[in-house]
This record gives sequence, structure tokens and C-alpha cells, in this order.
Amino acid sequence: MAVLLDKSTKVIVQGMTGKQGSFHAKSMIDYGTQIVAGVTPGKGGQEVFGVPIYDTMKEAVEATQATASVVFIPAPFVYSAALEAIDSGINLLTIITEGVPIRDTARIRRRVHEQNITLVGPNCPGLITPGETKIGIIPGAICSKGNVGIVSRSGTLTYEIIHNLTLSGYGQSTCIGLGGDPVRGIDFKESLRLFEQDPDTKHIVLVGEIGGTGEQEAAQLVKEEISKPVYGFIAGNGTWVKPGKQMGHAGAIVHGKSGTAQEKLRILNEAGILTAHTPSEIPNKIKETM
Amino acid sequence: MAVLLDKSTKVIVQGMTGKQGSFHAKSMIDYGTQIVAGVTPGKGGQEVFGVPIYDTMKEAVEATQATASVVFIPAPFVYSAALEAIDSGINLLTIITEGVPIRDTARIRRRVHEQNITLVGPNCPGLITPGETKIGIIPGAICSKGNVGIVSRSGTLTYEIIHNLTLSGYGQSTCIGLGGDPVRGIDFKESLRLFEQDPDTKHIVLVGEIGGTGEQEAAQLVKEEISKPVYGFIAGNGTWVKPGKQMGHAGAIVHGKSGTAQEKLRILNEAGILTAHTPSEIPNKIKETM
Amino acid sequence: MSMLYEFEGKLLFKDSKIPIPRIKIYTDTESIKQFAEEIGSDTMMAKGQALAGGRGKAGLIKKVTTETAEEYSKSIIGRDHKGKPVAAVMLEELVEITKEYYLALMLDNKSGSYLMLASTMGGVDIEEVAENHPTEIHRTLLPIDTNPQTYHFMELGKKMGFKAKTLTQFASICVKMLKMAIKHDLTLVEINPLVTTPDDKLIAADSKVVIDGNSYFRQPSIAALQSQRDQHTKLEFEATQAGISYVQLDGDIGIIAGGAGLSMATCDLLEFYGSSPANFLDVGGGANDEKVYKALELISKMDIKGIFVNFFAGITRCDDVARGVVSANKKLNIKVPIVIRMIGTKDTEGIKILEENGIHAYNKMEPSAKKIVELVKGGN
Amino acid sequence: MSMLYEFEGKLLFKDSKIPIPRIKIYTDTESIKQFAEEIGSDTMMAKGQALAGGRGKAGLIKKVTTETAEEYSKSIIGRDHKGKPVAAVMLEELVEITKEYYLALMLDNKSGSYLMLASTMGGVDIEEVAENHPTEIHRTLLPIDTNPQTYHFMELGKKMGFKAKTLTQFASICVKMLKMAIKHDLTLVEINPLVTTPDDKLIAADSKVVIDGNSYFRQPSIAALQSQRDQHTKLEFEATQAGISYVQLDGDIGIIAGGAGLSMATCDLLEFYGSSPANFLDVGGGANDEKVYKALELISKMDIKGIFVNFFAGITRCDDVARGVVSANKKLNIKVPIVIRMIGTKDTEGIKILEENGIHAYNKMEPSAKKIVELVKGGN
Repeated sequence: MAVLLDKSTKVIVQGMTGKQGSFHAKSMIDYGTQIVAGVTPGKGGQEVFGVPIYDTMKEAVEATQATASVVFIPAPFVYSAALEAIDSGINLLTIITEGVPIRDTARIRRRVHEQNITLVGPNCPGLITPGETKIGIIPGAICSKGNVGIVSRSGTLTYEIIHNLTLSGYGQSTCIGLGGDPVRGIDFKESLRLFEQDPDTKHIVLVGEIGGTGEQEAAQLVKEEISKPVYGFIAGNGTWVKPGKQMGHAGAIVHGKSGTAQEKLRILNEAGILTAHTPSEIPNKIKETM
Repeated sequence: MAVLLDKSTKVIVQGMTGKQGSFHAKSMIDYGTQIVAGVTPGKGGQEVFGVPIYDTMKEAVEATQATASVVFIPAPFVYSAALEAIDSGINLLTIITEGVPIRDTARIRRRVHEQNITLVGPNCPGLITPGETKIGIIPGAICSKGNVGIVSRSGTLTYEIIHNLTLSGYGQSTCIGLGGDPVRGIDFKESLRLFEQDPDTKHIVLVGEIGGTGEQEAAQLVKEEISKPVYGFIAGNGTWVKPGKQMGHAGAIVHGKSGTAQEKLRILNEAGILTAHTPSEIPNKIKETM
Repeated sequence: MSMLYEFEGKLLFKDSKIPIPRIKIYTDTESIKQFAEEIGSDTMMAKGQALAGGRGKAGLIKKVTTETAEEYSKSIIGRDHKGKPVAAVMLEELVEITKEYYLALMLDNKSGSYLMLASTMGGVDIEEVAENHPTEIHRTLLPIDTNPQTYHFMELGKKMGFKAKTLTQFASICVKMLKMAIKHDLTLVEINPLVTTPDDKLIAADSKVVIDGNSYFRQPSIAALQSQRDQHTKLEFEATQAGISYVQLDGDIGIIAGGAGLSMATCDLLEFYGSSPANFLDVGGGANDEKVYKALELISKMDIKGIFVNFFAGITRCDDVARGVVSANKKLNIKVPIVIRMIGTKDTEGIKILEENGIHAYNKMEPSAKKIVELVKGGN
Repeated sequence: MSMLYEFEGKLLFKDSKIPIPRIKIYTDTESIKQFAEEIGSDTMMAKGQALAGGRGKAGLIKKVTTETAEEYSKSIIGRDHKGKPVAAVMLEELVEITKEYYLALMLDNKSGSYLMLASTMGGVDIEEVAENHPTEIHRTLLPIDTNPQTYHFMELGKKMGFKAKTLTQFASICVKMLKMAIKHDLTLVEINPLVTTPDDKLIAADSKVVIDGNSYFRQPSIAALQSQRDQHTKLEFEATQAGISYVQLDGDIGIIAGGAGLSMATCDLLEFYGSSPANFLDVGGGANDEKVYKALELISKMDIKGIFVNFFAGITRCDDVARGVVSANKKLNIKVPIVIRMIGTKDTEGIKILEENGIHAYNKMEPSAKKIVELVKGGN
């Protein structure tokens, strides 16, 4: 069933009546995702693309038995929406929204840990299990079903890598977009563990970038627990990167040596992870190990 | 061992270097209470009556293995002191201070429930197990060891009742002063249950007053669970009481019928509790049942 | 615990962005004209501001015009309403009402949580609704340390029958009430009625706000209001300033006691023996001679037939109490009989001081209560 | 994320009642005189205000007198310090220092909690201390939704060797830092050095405060400061205003990409193929033609040898990108070679629009990166 989601996953879209929410709900429905409800307070009783809208997550979950929700709501309101989702009893919460205050994310994450819920994001493209379902905004057309698991801090760079894999004949089991914020829900480590346990995943691609230490922790885990081959790519591996400067993502900023791509690549290599310098090198690395 | 405390109970005084704290610490020590430490931030290392002062509850508990603390600290700082006590691992917390904001008490009470700690007070005289130990300010001289358990919302009225019992030859197992605030820690119900289970307690005296519904809930419990004889006294049972007016205690205020002494007495009588009209009647009631 | 006037509550609502009608306090002819201009109408409500309910029934709320507003206002200001004075008149724009609701947030003593109560039967006494139509009251309980969000109140709003924008507005008002209660240490925020207008908007047509008196140290602006507030009973204000709990009653015997429970039991005893207390008075724990003197000074201002002083001294010292009584007796020229009962810390010393000054003291409560009742009755 | 100037941080400290020396911003001769009078001394510190560390070593902090203050201030204002200008000079009273400490509160990304870091080695670079004296750094981790109390920091204070009143003052400063961070959405509050005075009082001798840029919507006053703040690099300010992530670099090829990761990977590729990026630029998801035009306008102001546009369109539409490029190419009179790569949503339409306007477009990233490098090198 790949990881985290498959075609049986019932999904609620929080903010479905909004511009972003309705656009991506449509694209998820078209891909085959079971979008069973939308939630917009004050718009209960309406329908969007034939999907019923509820005023609250509680009503939506009670009516549909959904287990996942995806948030397309402006940043100032994400904290409340996430708390509502957590209280409603779902177990997979994906936040696409960019610009959520770090303190809000940290508070959401704490609640999520207490309740044993998986949080993906914020500021992320979401997840896709090609050929089955997707939650979020990863373009379905570039994916194909296969056995490469992808976990990434990036959005469009991930598309680039997925596309290269697809063109080279390597389909994907599940792609997980962790998001570009410094505090995020699920990270590389949890994703690697999921892929390790998933019989449909044979190869794991890890797409990191400058800033933070998630990649280093992942490398440690690969040494200790992961038996499947892991491939790595780190964005920001050139000498052009300026320390202390944020490169687009709030989390992509180098403070001291540990956040540099060079250091991350060194530690990834040390852990036996095959690293690539360009996105197109990744399928070649997979080919080499087969 | 009576209830809640006996001579083996090790007690920390929070605010021991203050005027109130040191006065009552002395009187507790004189009565035989094991005051093992005092806590005043910034005064660690000092001694008061030969008792070491620590800067934090954590240090004091680690050094002494105390299981109880009593708070003599001005109302604005009680919330923080109580939280510190809760975090330090003690299991009996008594707050003598009057004037604690209700919201602070409610928040303390919530933490106390989560951690399974007994809270007595605030705005209460504390507890005494005559002949063994006391926590708080009940004068030891008026008490005598015996088998009457007393639980009361009042201070000096309780002394009056204890004194009458002592003079009539009825000693006390433990006296619990619940405090005069509308939101309080341990209430009549929990106290009744403790006395019911205590082999040293043969009679239970319940001293209530106008306001709230603690006495009514206690009456219900007496009907269902309490096999020992229970005697009741309700302050404010005259016709002079003005609804909507607070009588000294923040909790002593009648709103509607349910908070009146008449209603409380009616329900107590209905539950088989022997009620008295004057403090001196209580020993007579006990005599009658023997 | 003390209540705010309706207009004070409404100003807090305004600060919290809870919608209210436009209001203005009547001061003079000019204030009425200005308000009429502001609201664009010659007709308005005039609402007497008093700290007790049932103002409508008592004729303290009336629809007025720019012509009649002043006369009406002058006629009710200062009037007594259930023991409380009409302190001011608030002018308020007329609101077109489609339906009245009840909404209240309280700090629930039993659970120690916040309780939001709502009913579709608004504008009437909620205790009557609770008694006669209990199913018409809906409840949401929230943990005391909750961080309120609109979704917490959507279910309550649905039970009230609200839909669409009115539903979200209702939930938003609930959040604002709770945030306001947390910010200002309020134990009650009641809106009765909360009304809907023809465009389905909600407006708070009345306010009842109660603040926890223990929180004054961190609510300086409300505490400042309250210190004026208590002046309506001069003696009660004086008592509060002196740190004494005092309630004026209607009986014959002035009492002074140490401790709230004992003070209540003292009042009870006087009644039990056939007389009646003129007041409730608790000097509090650890009272010194000055406080006892102050307490005697307070009750000597009342029209009473006797005084009963009752102390079971724990923290308090009986010698202090005795000194206070002796000094008051000398300076205040008290002409009614006094009975003093004291026991506990330093009682021997106290009784000695009293007897040296020719005052007899008892050490048992009930005989001494009987004694003062006898003295007062005998004196009739 | 953006940093406040030392004096702004100190003003926040003052609001939060964290003790600071008396300060004043130098404006003119008069300001120096006034400050000397206020502090009762002719000697003071003059500290250049710049958003980068190491100001002391760079000669931007100096003890001055009323005689020398103005000349020194004028000499450093506007000077470049690690790419940041010295925006102002802050005058500060001299503080008698007995010892320097380090104290910082940060929102720790890994744990998602608040982390209080303290060291007895203050006034020096904390990363050096971490590297060479790791045992000299003490930590207290607090849950993100903590309600901070002084007792949470007493152990930390003891590890720092504080006693008696200094200990409680330390804990109290920690509480204030945390409350300040919560109130203003700060991700870092650093005091380096925190100093003790001869009477064992603690004073914040420096400040480094970083605010979470995502929180501007609820921090209007700080957001207002920040909008001026970013002006120090004109192009970066323009970019921020247009909602574009832009970082000026030193290379030859200006780039425009959609997505932060892809933009970084684009910079990497140019270097991999032997050239260098002149900038990082991420137009963000769902960019329209105007934003692409704006981005091209921005980079056309730099001294560059070529332009590389790289889009993997998910939410973005390639026809929008194409229209932006065509319009910029016409109006901006761009003379350096441009290579455009686009793939994804509406790529066929986008490529058609470009080719109709005589611009060749690629759909693979690596060959197109190679191409622009070749064009730029060939053009040398």
C-alpha cells in the first residue's frame, strides 16, 4: 500500500471553498483521491464538485469517517484549523500553506505528537502514491507507479527529480514533501522508517537542502536501521551559498558549518548513501546499484 | 494513621522566611510537625529555626524526600509557587493564602488533578491530626486525639466546633479545612471518602456554609457510600442572609435557592445527616447516637 | 466579585470587538443632541444604570426622544433600585430586533472550567428558563487553560439554530467573550439578550460583567472603577478600605467577629436566641487592635441596640482585641450594651485588660450570645 | 527571519523590564550634550548600529567623550560592515562590569521547543565556546506552550554560579525574555554579554533579537520597522515588496526559478558547469506573468553576462512565464543572452509563445544550464 496513503484513504479538504482549496481539490479528485468532504465554517450544506461542505471538522469526520485532512487556508488561520483537525480524530494532517509562524507550527507539532497523528508540512507540496491517490499539489502527470520512495524538503525540485525518475523508467511508491520550514511535522527519519517497512519500496531517494540537521540525523538512521539502498541529493551544494542568508525556504539558511550542503553530503556519503550532483544523476545511481 | 497526614509526614514550608511563614512554621514545629525544609528563592543556604532554606522546591524535595508542602506566600505569587510544588513531586499541597484569583486556583486545580496530587485550600486553615502533626494554622491547643473526623469550609468556626468537641471529651482523628473560596482543591466528598476508609475515624462532622453545592453533593455521597454517622452544621442558616451578598468568604454567597443554608440543611437531613443549630449541639448529637 | 454597570460592560465588549449598539452617557442637553446626530435619529433608548437586574420591569429603561430624554433621565438618576442607586443614564440607539437569545460565559465553580451557556429564550430571566425549560439551555464546557478557537463553539451555535455567517459570527463572539474573561479575570460575561437584526447580524443588547475581586492587583484599570463603585453604601466602602468584610443588615445587634464562618454563625445565634444581627462583620485573620477599633467605629455609626464581639483567636491575639475594644469604648462614647466573648491565643491577658477597664468578658459563645440578646430585649 | 538593531532590541528589553544601560540615539551635537547631562558623565560609549556581529573588532564600538563623540559618530555612520551599513550610532552610559556572561533564548528548530542557553563565558563568540568549551554552556529546554515561571530557571542560574538576589534576578530576566519572545514571535533573544555590576545586579549590555518573518501579520509595529530595515540592499527590498525571494550573489549569470529548492539546484548547476550565479531568485509558487516580468526587471539591473530562467511548473503556468519573459524582453532591452527552460503545466503553450517571439526554449534542466554557461563563456 506504499506509505501513509493509498486509494482507500478518505480525505477532507480544509478551506475547500477557497481559490487554492477548490483548484487543488479538483486536481486531487481528477487524480483519483477520495475527497469525501470539505470544511469551511459558515458554508456547511453547500457542495463543491459534488463534494459536501461542512461547517466543522467534527461533523465532516462523523459523516464520512475520513482519516486525513489537507489544509489550504491562509497562514494566520492555520493554527486554529490544524487544532480543529487534531481534535476531530483524523490521523494524517497535511498543511500546504506557506508562511505559518514558526511558533504556531511548533505548537501544532506538540499537539500532534501528543495525539499520535502524522503531520506533513507546513509549506509543503504534500504526498502522492502514484496510480492511487495524492494529497496536496504534486502534479500527478509526472509520476508513475513504481518502487522508489522519495522524501524531500523541496517542491519543484522534487518534481524535477520525480520527472527524471519517471523518464528513466523508475516509478515511485510514495513521494513525501516534508516542506521548507525549519520546524516541520514528519521529517526524513520517520519517512525513512516508513519506507524501510514498506514492501512496495525498494529504493529510497532523499532530497535535502542547506540548513538544519534533518539530513544528518537521517544519515545516522540509515547506518543503524535502513537496509534498502538510499540515494541523496542536497540543494545548495555550490560555493555560491552565503551563510546567514535565507534561500527562499525559511529553513534554508546556513549558520555555522553543520548546515552546509558540503557537510551534509560528507555525512550522507559516510553513511553509505549514494549522492548525486545533478537531479538527472539519481536514476543513473539507481541503475548502478541494480 | 488518620487521613492525609500523620507524624511521619515530611513538610516543606514555601515562604518560610516571610512573616506569616516563619510564625506558623514555628507553631507547626512546636506541635511536632516534621518541617524538613523551607523554600524562598534567593535565600537558599540560610536556616530558620534550624531548618534549612532552599532556593527551589526541587532541591528541597531532593534533599529531604518531603511529600507535602504548605504555601504562605502573597496571593499574586501563589500560582507560580503551587506549580513549582506540583512539578517537584510532592503529593499533598496546602495553600493557606487568602485572595488567590479564582482563575489561578482553577488552573492549579487542573494541574493537581492531572498529577494526582491532593490540594487543600486556598484560603484555608489547613489540616491537623491531633497528637501527631499539623499543616497550616489550626491551633493545636484546642484539639485532642480521638475518633471524630472534621471537614469544614471555615476557619475560626471550625476551631469553635473542635473546641466544643474537645471539651465534651470527643477527640479528633483529623480536621480538614477546605477553605472559603468558591473553587477549591479537596472538597467534602473526597474528605468523606477518606474518613470512611480510615479505621481511626468513627464519626464525621461536616461544617458547611451558604453558597455552592459541595454540601449537597456530600449528602448524596453519604446516602450512597458512607456507613459512619455524619453530623452537619451550616453557617448562615438564619433569615438575615441577603442573597447576592458575599459573607466574608468569596464562596459564601447565595444565588438562587440552591445555595441557601435552609436548602442545604434540608438535603443533609434527607440524607440522614444529623444537623445541629449551634456549635455546642454537635457533641450532644454524637452522644445521642452512641 | 463585583459587577460592572451595563455601559462599562459594553465598553469592554467594544474593546473586545463584540458588536454593541452605539451608546453615550447622558450628561446634559447637549449630550442628547450630539447622540441624536451621531445615530441620525431623534428616537433612542434611555437606560438607567444600576447594579441590579429587572431594570425594565422597574421602569428604568424607556424609549425616549430628544424632547423627552432629559426629563426622563433626570427623573431616574439617583433613584434606588433594589438597594442600588441609578448611577447614570445611558443613551442607546434603537436596534431592529428579529429575535432575542441568551448567551453567557462563566467560570464554573464546581468544575473549575469555563462554561458557555446559550439559550434561544433570551431577554428573560435565565433561572426561570432553567427551571421551566431546561432543554432550552445549551452548554459547552472548556478547560480553564483553553486557548479558545471558533470551532469550539460551532456546535453550540448550531444547537441555537444559527446558520451561515450568523453561525460563524456567533462562534466568534463566544471566542471574544472567553478571551475577554481571561484577559480581565472575569467570572461572568452575560449577554441577555443577544439579538439578531434583519440582516442576520448579532448584537449584544445588554451586558452583565462580573470581575473576580481577588484579581484587582493585576487589573488596575477595572480595580480603579471598582473603588468608586463600592461607595454606594458608605459604610461598606469604608470597611473595604480598612480590609474588613462588612455587610449591612436590618437587625438590632451590631456584631464583630473574627472569621467569615464564625461571623455567620454569630448572626445565626442571635437570631436563634430571638434577636437579629444589624450587620455581618469579619475583621479577618490576625486582626490587630486598630482594626478592632475601626470595626467598632463602623458599627457604632449604625442605629443599633447592642454590640456583640466574638473571637476564637487562632492567629489573632485576644489582648489585641481587648485593647481595641477598650480604646473604642473610651473614644467612641458607645451607649448601647456590649458583650464580649474571646477565647484562644492570649485570652487570659485579653480578659484581664477588659476587666481592668470595667468590661466583662465571656469565653463561651452561646451563653454570651444569649446574654447580649437579653440585654437588648431588657433595654427595650 | 529578520534581525533588529541593538538599540531596537534594547528598547524591547526596556518594555519587558529587562535592565539595560541608559541609551540615546546620536542625532546632533545637542543629543550628545543632553545624554551627558542625563547620565551625569562626559564619558560614554558610542556603538555603531549594524545588522552583523563583530562590531567591536571592526572598530564600530568606542569609548568617547562629549568632545569626541560627534566626530567619531560621523566617521562610522554609513560605513559598510560585512555587507550591512552602519545605520546609526547609539550612545550608552558606561557600566562598571565585574563579569560577563552569555544568555540566549531561541526557538529550537529540532525540538520545536524554547531553549535557554547560558554560559559563564560571555562577551565572546558563543560558537567558539560551543566548540572549545562545550561544558561551559548550560541548557534549559521548555515546551513551546510553556507559561514561564522563575522557578524554571533557578537551576540554570545556579549552574552559572549566581546566588541570592542575583540568582532570582537572573531567573526573572529569563522569564521576561521568554515572555517577550512569545509576545513578539521572536526566534532569538540573545544577550551577549549579560554583565554583573559591583552591586551584583545583572544588566543586558548588548542585544541580538530575531523575529520570525512569518509573524508580521500579527506584529504590526515590528513589521513596520522591518520594511525600512530591508532597504539596505535596494534590490532585496524591491524583491521583498514584490513577494520574490531574492539574494544577491557575486557570479555572472542572473537566474530566475520557481521554487526555493529548484532555485538552489539551478545555482548549483551553473557552478557545476563552470560558471557562477549572480543571484538566488525564487518567484514562488503560482507566479503570474507580472511577477516574472518583475523578476527579470530586478536581475536586469545587475551587472550580469547572461540570464537563465528555469521553471518546473506545477501550480505555475508556463504560458504565464512565457508572457512575462516576452514582455520583459521587449521593454527592458536586455542585451545579454537568455536561456529559458520550462516544463509542466501549459508548457506547449508557453514554448509556442516564446518561439513566436523568437526566443528558443528548452525543456530539460541540465542541457539548458550547460547552454547558458556556454553562451556566457563564448561571449567573453
